[in-house]
Amino acid sequence: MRCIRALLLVACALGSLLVPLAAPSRAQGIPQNIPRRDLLILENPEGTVKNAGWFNIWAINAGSQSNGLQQVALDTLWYIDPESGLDGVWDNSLAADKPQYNADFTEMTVKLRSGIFWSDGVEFTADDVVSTVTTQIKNPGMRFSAVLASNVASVDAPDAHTVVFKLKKPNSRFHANFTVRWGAVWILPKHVFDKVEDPVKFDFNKPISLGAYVLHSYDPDGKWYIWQLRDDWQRTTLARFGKPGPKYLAYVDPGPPEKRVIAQLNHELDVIHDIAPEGMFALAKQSKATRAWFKGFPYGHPDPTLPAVIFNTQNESFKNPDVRWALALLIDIKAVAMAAYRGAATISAIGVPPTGTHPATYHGPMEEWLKAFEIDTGKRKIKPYDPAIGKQIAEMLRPSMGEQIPSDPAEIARAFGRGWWKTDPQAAQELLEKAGFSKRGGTWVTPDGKPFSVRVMVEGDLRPVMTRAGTMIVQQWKQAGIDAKIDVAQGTLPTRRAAGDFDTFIGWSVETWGGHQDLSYFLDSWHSQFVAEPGKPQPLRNWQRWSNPALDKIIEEIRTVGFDDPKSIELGKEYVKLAVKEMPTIPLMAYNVFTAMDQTYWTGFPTSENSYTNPVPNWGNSRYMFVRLKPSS
Amino acid sequence: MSGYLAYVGRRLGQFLLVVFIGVNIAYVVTHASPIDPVEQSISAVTSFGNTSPGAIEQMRNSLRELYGLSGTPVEQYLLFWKRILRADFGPSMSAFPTPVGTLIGRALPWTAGLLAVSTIVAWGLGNLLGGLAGYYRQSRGLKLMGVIAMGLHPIPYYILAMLLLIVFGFLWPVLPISGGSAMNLPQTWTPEFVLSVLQHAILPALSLILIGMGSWFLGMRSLVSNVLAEDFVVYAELAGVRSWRILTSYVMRNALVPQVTGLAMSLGGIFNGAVITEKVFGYPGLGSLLVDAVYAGDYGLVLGVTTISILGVSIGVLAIDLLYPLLDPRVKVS
Amino acid sequence: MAILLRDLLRHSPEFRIGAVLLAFVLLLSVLASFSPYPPESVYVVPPDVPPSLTYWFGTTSRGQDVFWQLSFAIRNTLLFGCTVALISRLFALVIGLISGYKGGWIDRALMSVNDTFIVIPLLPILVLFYFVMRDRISWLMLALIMACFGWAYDARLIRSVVMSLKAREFTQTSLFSGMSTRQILTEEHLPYVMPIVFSTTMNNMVWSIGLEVTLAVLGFTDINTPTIGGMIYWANQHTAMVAGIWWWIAFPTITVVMAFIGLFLLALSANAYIDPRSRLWSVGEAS
Amino acid sequence: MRANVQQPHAPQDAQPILWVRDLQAHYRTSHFGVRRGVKAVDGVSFAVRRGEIYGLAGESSSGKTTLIKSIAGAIRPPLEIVGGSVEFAFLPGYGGLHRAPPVDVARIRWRHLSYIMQGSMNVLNPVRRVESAFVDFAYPHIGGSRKQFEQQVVAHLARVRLDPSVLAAFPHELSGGMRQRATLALATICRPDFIIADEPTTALDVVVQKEVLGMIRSIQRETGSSVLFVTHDMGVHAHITDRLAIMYAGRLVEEAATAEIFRNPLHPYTRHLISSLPRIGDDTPREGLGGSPPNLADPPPGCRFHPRCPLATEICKREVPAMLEADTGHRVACFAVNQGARA
Repeated sequence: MRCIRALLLVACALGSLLVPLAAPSRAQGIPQNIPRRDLLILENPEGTVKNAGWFNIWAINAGSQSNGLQQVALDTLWYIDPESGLDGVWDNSLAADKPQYNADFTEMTVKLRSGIFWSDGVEFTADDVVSTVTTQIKNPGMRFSAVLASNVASVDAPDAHTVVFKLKKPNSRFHANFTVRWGAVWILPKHVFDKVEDPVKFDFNKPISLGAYVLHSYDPDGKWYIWQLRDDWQRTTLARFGKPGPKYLAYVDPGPPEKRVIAQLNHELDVIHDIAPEGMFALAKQSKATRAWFKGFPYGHPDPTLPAVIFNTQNESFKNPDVRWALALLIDIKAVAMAAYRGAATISAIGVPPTGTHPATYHGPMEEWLKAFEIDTGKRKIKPYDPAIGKQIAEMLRPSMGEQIPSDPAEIARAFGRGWWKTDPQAAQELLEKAGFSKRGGTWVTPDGKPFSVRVMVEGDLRPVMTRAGTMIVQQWKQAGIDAKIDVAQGTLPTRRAAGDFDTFIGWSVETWGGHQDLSYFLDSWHSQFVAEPGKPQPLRNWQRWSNPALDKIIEEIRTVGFDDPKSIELGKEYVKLAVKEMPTIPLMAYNVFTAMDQTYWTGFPTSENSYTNPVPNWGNSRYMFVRLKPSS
Repeated sequence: MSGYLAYVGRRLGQFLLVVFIGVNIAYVVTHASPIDPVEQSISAVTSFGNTSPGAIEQMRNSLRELYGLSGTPVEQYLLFWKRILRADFGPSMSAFPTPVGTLIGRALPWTAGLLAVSTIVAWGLGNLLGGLAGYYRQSRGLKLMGVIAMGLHPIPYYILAMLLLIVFGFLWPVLPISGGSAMNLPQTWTPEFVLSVLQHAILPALSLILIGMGSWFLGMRSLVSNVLAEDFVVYAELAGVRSWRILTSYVMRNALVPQVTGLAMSLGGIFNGAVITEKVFGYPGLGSLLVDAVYAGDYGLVLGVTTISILGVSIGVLAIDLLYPLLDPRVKVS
Repeated sequence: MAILLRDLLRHSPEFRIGAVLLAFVLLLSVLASFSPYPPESVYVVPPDVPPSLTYWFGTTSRGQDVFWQLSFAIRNTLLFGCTVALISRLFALVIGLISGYKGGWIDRALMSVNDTFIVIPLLPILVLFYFVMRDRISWLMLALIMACFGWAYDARLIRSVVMSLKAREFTQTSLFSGMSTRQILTEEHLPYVMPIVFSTTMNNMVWSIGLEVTLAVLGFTDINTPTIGGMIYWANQHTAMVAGIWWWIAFPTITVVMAFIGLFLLALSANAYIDPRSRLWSVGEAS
Repeated sequence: MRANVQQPHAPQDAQPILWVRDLQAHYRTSHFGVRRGVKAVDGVSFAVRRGEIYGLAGESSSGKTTLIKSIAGAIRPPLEIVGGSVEFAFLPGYGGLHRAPPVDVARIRWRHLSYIMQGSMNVLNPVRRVESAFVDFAYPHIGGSRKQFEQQVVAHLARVRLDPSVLAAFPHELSGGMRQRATLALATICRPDFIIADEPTTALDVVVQKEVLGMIRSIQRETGSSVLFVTHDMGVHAHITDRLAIMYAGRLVEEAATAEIFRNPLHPYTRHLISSLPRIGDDTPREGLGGSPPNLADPPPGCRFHPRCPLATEICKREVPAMLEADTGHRVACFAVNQGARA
């Protein structure tokens, strides 16, 4: 009797909680009042945007970039596609043509398209480009201020559709600043910013678009942004490729990986930016409609980014290339690929990502050289390259993955990579001994008698795959008698990376255009002129702080040849050979991004068979995807 | 009465002291952080884009200037207090130039709403059921409740939240699993919006209540069994006072005194936010704001949130001390 | 002692269930010493195998045997929780008793310190501490920090109980009969305070282990040492919940719940045995 | 001393209001394997008449408290009524409160049967004002408007010489005497037919004790209630009770008008109790009683007093003496006395 009363009470309390349930609440994860068939929902990997109402992308780090702003609302002169592109890799966007340099690369002339309009009806002209440069130079607190100020002596618009940049010093790659690889210097609306007192403190809300979409609405709490196709979309650069399919785009924060999977299974998230390999497998298994870059294993899109073991070469232990080589030879890349990506990795032995056009330009042609490459262990000469490792990974996976694993050698090379360094503990031992290290009671000791300890810094759950690779490598080094330890830096990684406060870390100092063979995108920053003193902050991207006179020579030569000059490929190969000999970083594999696309509402996503662009939705380049998307019938 | 006033005065002094020390510790600790906000900003800007290394140093300097990090430590400390006393936390660095106050102002109502309601409901339900369970010891239903409370209590919150999410968002998808209200619904006080907010709050609140109820339940149950043996309870029973009356006015009223203390502190503590709830349910709030700020090395924002939290908890503690003599008249104030 | 245990075992069903649960958990944690695999090694067994006769609790996506991982994890986690609870209980008891009994400026001074510990938000401090200590942070160190922050709340609770005890007649009687403060506190007040200490110990352990899991979920954990939080961290990294590797999450959770229910029942029956008042109840329930 | 003994106030022939017949109340514990049965009340029979103050005396742990708990129906495990019956005139037919329907019990509590508890310190809810106790305890029985009730309470408090301001006070703010008078007022405000008073004056100092006793007496006279007055203090019994029963180790050993008991104690135990009362001008050393009260878990066979009894014979060790009337209204359970009486 009493017990019944008590239970009744509980029931009432719980019942009152659940009253709002009475309302039908299916499909809560999608925007209200917008027909689903007109809407594409994409993940913005920035997560929740703190400063949701801030659209001034030209201020440093004030608001979101990839909430749709850079993908669909802004535009700039050129795009280079990391894949093959809709109409070739190079796309003249706001520019009518490729950049025209003078002979000594001190002047760049740009011809602009006409008939392109801002979403408020104002025509885009050369003045906008000039203003983009001058406004930022004037305000040091703006994002591209420093880079423009250090390059541009003056910028003029001789007519409404021509811009002439006069450069402070020769720079054959100046146009790269206005060329989208993920992002670039976006063109700002002069007619808006001219009226603003302090452009650093201006929120640009509501934003005026130059791209095909305008802001429809956004969450003041920063969890979603909805963009709407412009009525005058034909007056934008994207119109050359046809009408974009989705009338509305929603860039949302779908939460932790589990929720992303659930959201896609509920068909409430069309494009997942990235998830753990296991999440991808689960999606592939549970949803017929889900498609990734590769139809089957290894699914993920290889970004033109090269995760590697990056040494702090200013650290006494890692100054000697023999030590770096020894550590490389202790790695079993197959186990690392398994641990990091469950095998769904595209390995690379050389310092160029195995993605886009690079395998054809570098990996393939250089394979013979790699096979012949020898290192001197002090006792003997060995040929460390094993061309069969990619194939071995494929074979390893075949029993469990079956049909999904390609059997065509070319396909295998494309999906899993070619060769890598054969694990060779003997050679590693000889190399370490050559470098003056010695083994005492099963553990290695440095030449000055201290235990050889290597900390491997990883970012933790911010980059799960890197963390997993790092723990595997630590295990392998430990087994060889090195005092290796994982060091989870979490959010401190950028600070520590810049400060050189690490032994080694798993990350990347190599990023390329992907669709274009030119390596200066990252290589220019490897010049010794930028290497900081120990203890001083290192500017990007030479985190290994490696300097080498031969490298400087290569870089200086690249600076003098044109962007499309075939000679730059030869110079690129020179760099690859030098980096193989010196091993300043141990290249591991491509950064495979598991972008999962749900074809329930939309089809025509970019895939490896139809590789017209990068599907990874935070890339500025992903805008090309929208013109190819068609509603599913 | 003047004794009580003197007590209030002394207690207020102690309150101010605690807040002052607390804020100072928070200041020192956040500034001891090895994360450099300038470096984090630069990394955020340049991690994808194409920036030449030569420009970084210049960017670094202008950011240092912009973020107000160029002064000496003493100047910065004084500036901090000058601002705090005007209830201004300065600009956030990771969302420059948006004021910290604006960011907190956005997140606070969500956090306060969700956590206050679920804390109070968990407290009320937990105590009521715990009280019943302590009083009606033979009831099978309440014994079962005890077992459930014991079992729910130690489940790691994250797991419970995820389970709820999978059950109500996937296996039986009847409840929204993300956000504070439906997408594309203007945040104005329309019935539609209010309903949406309530719907979105169900799962996060339920998870917090299920986890939170356990300790109140178990605490109350044991407190009640202590009180039951007291003479005044036996006497009231002999006097034929109705058992409901005995349970509420005699047993619970006495057992509640320490529980009220706990409630006040829990309510003060809600300003810390609930990071995991916010993370799992994508609920807006202070918790993720705080963790993001720590990541970004955004001292201003960290200090803003911690100061609010310090104030919240201190007020909770102060309230207990001032109310305690009223709750338990036996306690002398002096 | 042996007789006491025998009596408890024979006649208190709570104690029996609690003892069985806890014995299982303890056995599991003791087994850690006999694990065939070192705790941090990965890919030592085939990954993602569901529970079977070979792998009782299945294997993780990292190629670890869940059973052996769990045995390390539960050992470390229990040690962690006990350490935090023990140290913080000591602080809480001493400060709560003295502050509540003595009153006056001692109370005010102690409560100022106490309140400062209460008001400082713990999570950012732990995160920043993690950033400073990096990989030198061990579970013992984390336990010490958390113990430093885990006592204040309960010290206040104990203080309030002592304050109302102080107003009761028996305190006055003891005072007049010439007992010293220490005697009054330990002989007269402590018995009343002990049940609170017991129940706060449970809460404190739940709190500290919960916080360890929270830190792990946020990624601030020593991923080299397996703990319950560490297991959940790695399971998360491999999206085990949606990938269908439920055993990676379920067994650690069940074990934690078992450990706590076990502890709880033991404390309950021990309390009943010690406290003569609750004797009457236990009989009432039996009849 | 004997002059102190009050003359019986109630008419000798008044109808009983309470019959206790062969009441057996045992504590049965089974605590962690140790089974124990304590025969705290073992076959007690007596009756209380209307309008009289019936005293119950005995050492501590003689079973007095258990007896009145059983009578008051405050039966919680491990206490169990094993046999016998308790019958109130105002609740006939059930044989004890513990057997009556809860609704009926609730109806008679405080209206017909009230209780003054031992140790006034903790009998009032410490966190509520005294007034609330009156409201909770008495208002449901008295009814009427709240205002009338308040007036009635104030008037009643005046009888125990308490200022109405105590109503607004918390229990801990009152002195021991005030608190006891407040509980006295609380127990008597409904003019109950029967009041159980369990050591109501024990914790008070002598002056206050006397005052309170006086009040109990005067209120009892005014309301015509019956009182079951329990204390170990023979002096108090002499002062207030009309009839007196002596309890030893769970059984009654003697019962008579109070004056009769003091004048002519028959049972050796009663004699011992009375002889150990202090007397003015008497310096003769008290002869002590050897031994100590028996363990009720394992009481001696036969007469429970026999191990300590100076008159014990063989029969005392084997058989239980019955309560027999030795004189009109004077019952005693002792082989030696009863034989003598018969002889």
